[in-house]
Amino acid sequence: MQRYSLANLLRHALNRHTTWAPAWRRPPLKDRYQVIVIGAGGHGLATAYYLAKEHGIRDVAVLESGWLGGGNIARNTITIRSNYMRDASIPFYVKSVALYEAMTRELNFNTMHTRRGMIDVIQSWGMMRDRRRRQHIMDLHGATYRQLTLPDLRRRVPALTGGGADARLPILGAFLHPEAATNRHDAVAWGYARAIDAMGGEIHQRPPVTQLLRGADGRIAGVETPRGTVRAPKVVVAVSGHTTSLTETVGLRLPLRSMNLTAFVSEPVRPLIDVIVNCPDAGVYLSQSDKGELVIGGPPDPGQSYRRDIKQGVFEETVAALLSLFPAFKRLKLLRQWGGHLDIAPDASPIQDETDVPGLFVTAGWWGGYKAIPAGGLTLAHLVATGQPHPLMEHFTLRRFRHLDYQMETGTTTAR
Amino acid sequence: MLLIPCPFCGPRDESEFICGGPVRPPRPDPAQTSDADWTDWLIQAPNPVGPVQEHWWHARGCGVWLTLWRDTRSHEIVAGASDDG
Amino acid sequence: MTGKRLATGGRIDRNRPLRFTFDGRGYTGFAGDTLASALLANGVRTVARSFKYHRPRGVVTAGVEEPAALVELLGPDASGNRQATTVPLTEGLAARSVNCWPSPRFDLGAVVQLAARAIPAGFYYKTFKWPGWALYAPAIRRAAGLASAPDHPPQGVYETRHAHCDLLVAGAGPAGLMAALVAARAGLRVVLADEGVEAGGALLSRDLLIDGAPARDWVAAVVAELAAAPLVTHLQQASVWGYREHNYLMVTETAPDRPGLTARGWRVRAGHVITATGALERGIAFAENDRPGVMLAGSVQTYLHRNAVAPWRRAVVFTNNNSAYAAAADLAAAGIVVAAIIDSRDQVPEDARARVAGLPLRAGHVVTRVLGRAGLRGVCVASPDGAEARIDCDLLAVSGGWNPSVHLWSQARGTLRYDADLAAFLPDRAVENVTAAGAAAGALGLPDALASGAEVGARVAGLPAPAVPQASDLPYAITPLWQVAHPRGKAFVDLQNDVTVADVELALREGYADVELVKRYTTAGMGLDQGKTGNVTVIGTLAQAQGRAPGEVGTTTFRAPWTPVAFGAIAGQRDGPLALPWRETPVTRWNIDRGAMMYEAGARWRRPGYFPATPDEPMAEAIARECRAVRFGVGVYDGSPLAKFEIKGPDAAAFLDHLYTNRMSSLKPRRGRYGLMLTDDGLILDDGVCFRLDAARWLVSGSTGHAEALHRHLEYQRQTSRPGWRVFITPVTEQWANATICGPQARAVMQALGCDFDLSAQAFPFMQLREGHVAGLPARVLRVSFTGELSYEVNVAPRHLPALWQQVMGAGAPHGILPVGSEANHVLRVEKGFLSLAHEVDGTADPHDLGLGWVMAQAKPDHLGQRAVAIRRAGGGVRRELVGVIPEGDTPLPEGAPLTPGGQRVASEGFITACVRSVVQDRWLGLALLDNGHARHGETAHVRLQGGQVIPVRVAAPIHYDPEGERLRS
Amino acid sequence: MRYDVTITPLPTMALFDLKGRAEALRDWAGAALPPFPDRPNSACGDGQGILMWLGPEHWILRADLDREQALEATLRPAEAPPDLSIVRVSDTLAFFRITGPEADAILAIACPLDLHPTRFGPDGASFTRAFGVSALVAQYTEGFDLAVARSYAPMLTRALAEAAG
Ligand SMILES: Cc1cc2nc3c(=O)[nH]c(=O)nc-3n(C[C@H](O)[C@H](O)[C@H](O)COP(=O)(O)OP(=O)(O)OC[C@H]3O[C@@H](n4cnc5c(N)ncnc54)[C@H](O)[C@@H]3O)c2cc1C
Ligand SMILES: NC(=O)c1ccc[n+]([C@@H]2O[C@H](COP(=O)([O-])OP(=O)(O)OC[C@H]3O[C@@H](n4cnc5c(N)ncnc54)[C@H](O)[C@@H]3O)[C@@H](O)[C@H]2O)c1
Ligand SMILES: Cc1cc2nc3c(=O)[nH]c(=O)nc-3n(C[C@H](O)[C@H](O)[C@H](O)COP(=O)(O)O)c2cc1C
Ligand SMILES: [Zn+2]
Repeated sequence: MQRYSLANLLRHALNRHTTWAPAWRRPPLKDRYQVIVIGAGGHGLATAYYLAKEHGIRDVAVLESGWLGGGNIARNTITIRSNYMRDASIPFYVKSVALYEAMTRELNFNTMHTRRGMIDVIQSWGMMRDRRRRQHIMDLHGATYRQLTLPDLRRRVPALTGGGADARLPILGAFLHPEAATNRHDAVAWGYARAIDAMGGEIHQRPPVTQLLRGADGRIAGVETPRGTVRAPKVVVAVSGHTTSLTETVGLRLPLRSMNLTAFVSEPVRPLIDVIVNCPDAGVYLSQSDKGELVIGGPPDPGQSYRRDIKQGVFEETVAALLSLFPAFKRLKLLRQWGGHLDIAPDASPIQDETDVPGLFVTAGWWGGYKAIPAGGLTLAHLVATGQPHPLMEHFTLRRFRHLDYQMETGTTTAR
Repeated sequence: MLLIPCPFCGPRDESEFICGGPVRPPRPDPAQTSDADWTDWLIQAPNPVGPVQEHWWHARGCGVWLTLWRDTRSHEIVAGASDDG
Repeated sequence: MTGKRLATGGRIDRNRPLRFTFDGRGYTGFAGDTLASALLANGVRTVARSFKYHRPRGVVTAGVEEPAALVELLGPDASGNRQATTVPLTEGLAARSVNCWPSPRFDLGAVVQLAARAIPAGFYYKTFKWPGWALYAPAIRRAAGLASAPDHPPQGVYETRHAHCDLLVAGAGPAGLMAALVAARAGLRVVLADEGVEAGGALLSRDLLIDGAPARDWVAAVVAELAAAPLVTHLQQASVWGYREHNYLMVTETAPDRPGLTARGWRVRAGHVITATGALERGIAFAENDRPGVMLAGSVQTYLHRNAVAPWRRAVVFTNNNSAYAAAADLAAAGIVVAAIIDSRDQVPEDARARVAGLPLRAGHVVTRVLGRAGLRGVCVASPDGAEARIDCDLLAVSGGWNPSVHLWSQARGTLRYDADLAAFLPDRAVENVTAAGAAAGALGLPDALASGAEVGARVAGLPAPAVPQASDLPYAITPLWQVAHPRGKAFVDLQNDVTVADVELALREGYADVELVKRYTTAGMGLDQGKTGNVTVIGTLAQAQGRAPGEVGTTTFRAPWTPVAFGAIAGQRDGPLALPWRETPVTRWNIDRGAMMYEAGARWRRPGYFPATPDEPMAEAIARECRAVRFGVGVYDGSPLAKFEIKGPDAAAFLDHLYTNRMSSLKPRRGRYGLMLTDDGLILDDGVCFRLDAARWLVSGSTGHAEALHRHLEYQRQTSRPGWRVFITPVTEQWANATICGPQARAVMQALGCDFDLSAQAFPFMQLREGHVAGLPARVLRVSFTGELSYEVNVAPRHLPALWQQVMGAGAPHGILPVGSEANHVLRVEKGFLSLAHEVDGTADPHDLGLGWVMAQAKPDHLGQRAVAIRRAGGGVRRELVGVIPEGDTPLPEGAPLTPGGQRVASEGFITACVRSVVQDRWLGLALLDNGHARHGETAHVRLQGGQVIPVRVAAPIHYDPEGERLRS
Repeated sequence: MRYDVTITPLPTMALFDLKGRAEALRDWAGAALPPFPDRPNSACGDGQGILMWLGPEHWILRADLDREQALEATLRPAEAPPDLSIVRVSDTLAFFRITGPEADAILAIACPLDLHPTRFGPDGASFTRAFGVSALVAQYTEGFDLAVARSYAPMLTRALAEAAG
């Protein structure tokens, strides 16, 4: 692997950058691997990465129907945080945040991780209760969350001029989660891909997996693609919204629904907000990218959807919420909007398990799962390699549904 | 913004409706159903890449709960509405 | 200014000079100018600095596709990142360049250019890693963003409105006008929207004839006819920016003709849509092609014809297609020396040659390089054999061909095909009800555009295509040329994001081989202009490098908005207090006048939290006062928002038994029962009381915040799961407002009010209902209690509530009656261990956990949620159960605080759901959900706070007061 | 004012919510009801009152408030047979009358209904959504009547005023 560094950059500059090697190879697709990972999104790539790194399993192919990292990892609002509510979830996200912080060095690829912190702006007493609950329980698991005074809030986010005492929903308080971060989503995909390639794994773009194959013994046998059959004793499904459509090809039904979640960016403007601002009562959250545009998100579309497009009703609600708190943004301009299809379980928590089809693994239900990518890959690789759920993920197997043992994370369905 | 055919009102703007999610198979008789089948019925909603039959409530209209078939790839309404659930 | 304006012509009003400032200097232009045309007319060449390299940039185009001339408007209606080409000039306009300091001509940021070679696409992925990104990020962020964000709202207001039509035509060029005209004559309801200041589209930029007269005469006649048609809405300065499903389109009008209105957003539901959005010219990538003075040829025509601006002396035209020949001819006609027409094609069509007879034409030549920095001084031209020559000029008019504007078409998921003849992507198959017409469909010449508009308009109207006016135009022909290789200098494909051909090639070399990856690795097409002039050049460059056809490379995804739209025009009138709806009860005003602290309390109601006796009475004292009034005297609260439904029908009893966990069919008339409703997966949906009014009528009440969810649930069950049952549901929340009189003195107050029914405990016991008169007003009185005290919920018509309220306050005065807010109610219910869904139900608890196992009528046949609760319990998992907690040491327990084994820093075993200062026990009392809590009464458990503080609590039954319920039955 | 309209809050009206089969209602109420409208989302009046057909088996009877007692006495909600539902809902809706040459502009701001005369006749009446909440729109001679739940009346007053400018 060609190392990336300032010195190398300058060296290549002398050659007008004509001497850079490809970040990953484009090897021919073999007909057999030790493990097939379907989906070159964050979770699929992270799984392949940790299979090689932690378990020495390098004969891995990641098969991606579109372009590398073009799924939700290309379209999420990059909020990385661990301010969850339940004992089962928090340690997992704490781990994930820590892995993200180490990622740039680990991958020798700058993911531009910035611990900018997240502020939750509270406008109802119910939400205040919810956040106070997080404050204490997060502490048990090593995550921090602390209340800000209103003057502190206004000082940290000067653009937040709405929500005063006479506002429709006055701001009652705010909480700061300092570990929260943003980074460059594409860099995460590319950095993993390059590292996987360097360790011997393969990434294949644009062969969609059309079908899973089951052997006579009932075990998974491989996958079908337009480029032919590819066999493997272990197959990982990491395709977010498309999980059920793939698993149903071997008659496996999963408790998941696919929804379209959307985001939009404003025109790029000079630095204005240096923290992620989340307004769960209003129903909007935003942060400013290094390039200057505000990255803004809201709730999902009503109903299931595979259309990566924004619905006007949802969009207008989000904009009205945004302007109620940032009235000066009326003149700010919308630059682009898009969507992504996520899958969600009845309890809105993830599913990571070996399925009833032996050798077939799923990682799914990642509603706010960008933040979960490194830990999700770590735990799934563990499961695939050892056959045992990783301790951080043991509450999130499919078994919980047998007794409707929901792992309910309330308050996490609007702002991710 | 869908244009939803209401059997009572005719085509109406989606903003008058509330989505009720996919239509599931009829509720089984609990006395005749195993626990496993019951939980499957409860948690496994149809999730097709293509037409899904779903419920919509004309909450800001005539109050009908209607069903229609909507293609989840395009939002196209591929089969008409009925109010018979 | 002399010499830079043509003496005649143009759509400017020479009698209306307008003064404006740019970067602090004063200039003059004319009505009809854009900021860009006025700057050109004043000889201003450098308008902005580029995003990454801080290179000087000038005006490149004349419209929404402008990649370079970005400015910030100042003053009361300031806005940033505006294209100078789309800002109509107004008197007093003040603007400044973006991204430079101290000025665009001398910009300190330009030192980056020295390092330009070290910062190719993606350089930051490779660097700034040590010791950590955090060290560099602040400095890099400071360089971001071009203009500043507006720091105050505009003076005017915004509006959004709905429109419905048979046909929406996007674009009022010849094709769109023709289509709208034909449809209007056929009697269709038509909306015609065009983003330009005036209709005419490309006709405004050219000197073509229609029916032998100047084309603008035809435009004027069509506009007049459309204005007179009653079913036509014609909007100018109206951008059609979003194409949503089911032919729902978003249009923003930026200059609506109403006082005080800043912009108007239209939501148009159209039976059919015609995208007559024209075509946009693209550039060619060659070295230093971003220098001020390099412009697109068609835009040069716009400045000549629309603005009568001609600040140039010597022009070179560089093209690969016919359209620039018209530009060359127009330049010459305006008296500008056309030093050369450089055509990359070896064979130039005869009709094109004829158009420029007498002008020097060099076929098979290319421009390799631009000379001059802030101002163009000349170009280097290479002949087919590679010999380079220099030609002096102050304008290079470039045409790399035309891209039909397929954005709206693509937003509507219509497919595209690459047309090799036109070297462009064209609309292929439609998905929505949409047709492309004119240049947007590839009909690039005027006669074709007119014919196509007429044909499509007629088709929508169901008529044969009518005859179209006579016109002629130079036919379009192109041989694509995407880039000219040159060893030195930067050849830009995206001027806004400073992306060069070398960047695209680097991306390919490093494996970012997909057009989508190229976009993201280089950021090409991600600027304000979304690559309108450059994206297809990137595709062509990629195709060439990969030896593929552009059609195989494909486009990136076209997304809304077509051009940036102000957020204000999207939210419209939803502003200030109207951001969200709000609701008032008949005594909301009274509460506010009484000094209540009001807050949002679910379902958009604003309710009193508590009533401070004086403005500075502490909250805790006010609450305690109100609580004592209820416990020891009497209080009254406004329970109007409580959800209420009348349910009737032959099957109502069975229906209710299906919905509630307990049996309601066994109730006798005028009696009620507390009940829980579950969802079918066994979680708690709502709680409330259910009364039977008479044999077939019931009154169901639910919690305020769940009113709509409950209504939805009731109707859903009625209509979908039990459609055969005859049940009628009528919401009556708003028909019955109430004053709930509670406390030991409640009966005395009721007596003083005067009731026409017996109030004694025997005659009117707990959980019964009476209809009659209270204080002379028709009323429905319920003996329910959410406070644990004797309580009468007096329901009257809202129009009567203010009167009733006054009388209650009067009748209660001798007993010291107080109005009671939600906070006191909370204290009182915690003392009693009454459930509050918002506190005790967090998505896992079932009725047994909450000590409400008795509402699970086991003998009852199947009701919603019954089976799920059984399945969940059969799992044998540890249950979190509701308990009372009494803090040892009498300290408050933060609501939400976890309980952990021994107070250690380990996973929790429960949490505090509520904690209040009890007025009856004069100490802190709480409720908690605790693992196996029901079996742990009497034990000590531990609350652990952030920071490590541990508070031991005694676990008790979740009822701290009057466990037998004698008081509420009294 | 941006728009040439007049907005007038109307006094409380007598309103009865009627559910059940039309024949059964007619049998029960007799002459107390105006003729039943023959199309969904339309209204029929008889000088005494107006009957609006607003949903399947769902009508609202609207009359002047001074007829409330008399109507209640004839309709006898408490005694109606089980397969009919009659509920007095007079206080439930607050009405606003919007008239003037640009009344349709205000309605277009308020609600998504297509109120063009070819789509919404002179007897049109329908529930829809206005300014985000459920609302009843009825055609009136020179404009429209718009009604929302009473609790939203202060909000609607303000929204209408701002829309009109
Ligand atoms: C608008 C939006 C905002 C979000 N904001 C946040 C946030 O702020 N914080 C956060 O933590 N999370 C957020 N998320 C969620 C997060 O993006 C996802 O949970 C996470 O990225 C999903 O995991 P993934 O990256 O593996 O999925 P993806 O990136 O979607 O990967 C799945 C891949 O599988 C491929 N695939 C699908 N079918 C097949 C097939 N048959 N064969 C081969 N390949 C296939 C897809 O093309 C795709 O590349 C957001 C999501 C969206 C849409
Ligand atoms: N012969 C050539 O070389 C050549 C090449 C290109 C264009 N043309 C010209 O193209 C013309 C074709 O006419 P036409 O009517 O198809 O195109 P047009 O360019 O004349 O008109 C399109 C109009 O649509 C507007 N528009 C585009 N997108 C819009 C949106 N989203 N919302 C609102 N408005 C939008 C544009 O501003 C413009 O006014 C001919 O007159 C010809 O002069 C000629
Ligand atoms: C964090 C983030 C920032 C983005 N910033 C920009 C931007 O500055 N300009 C832009 O055009 N698109 C931006 N995008 C959107 C992408 O262009 C694109 O819309 C998104 O990756 C979804 O892909 P698609 O639109 O091709 O389906 C951004 C996306 C994300 C997730
Ligand atoms: Zn309807």
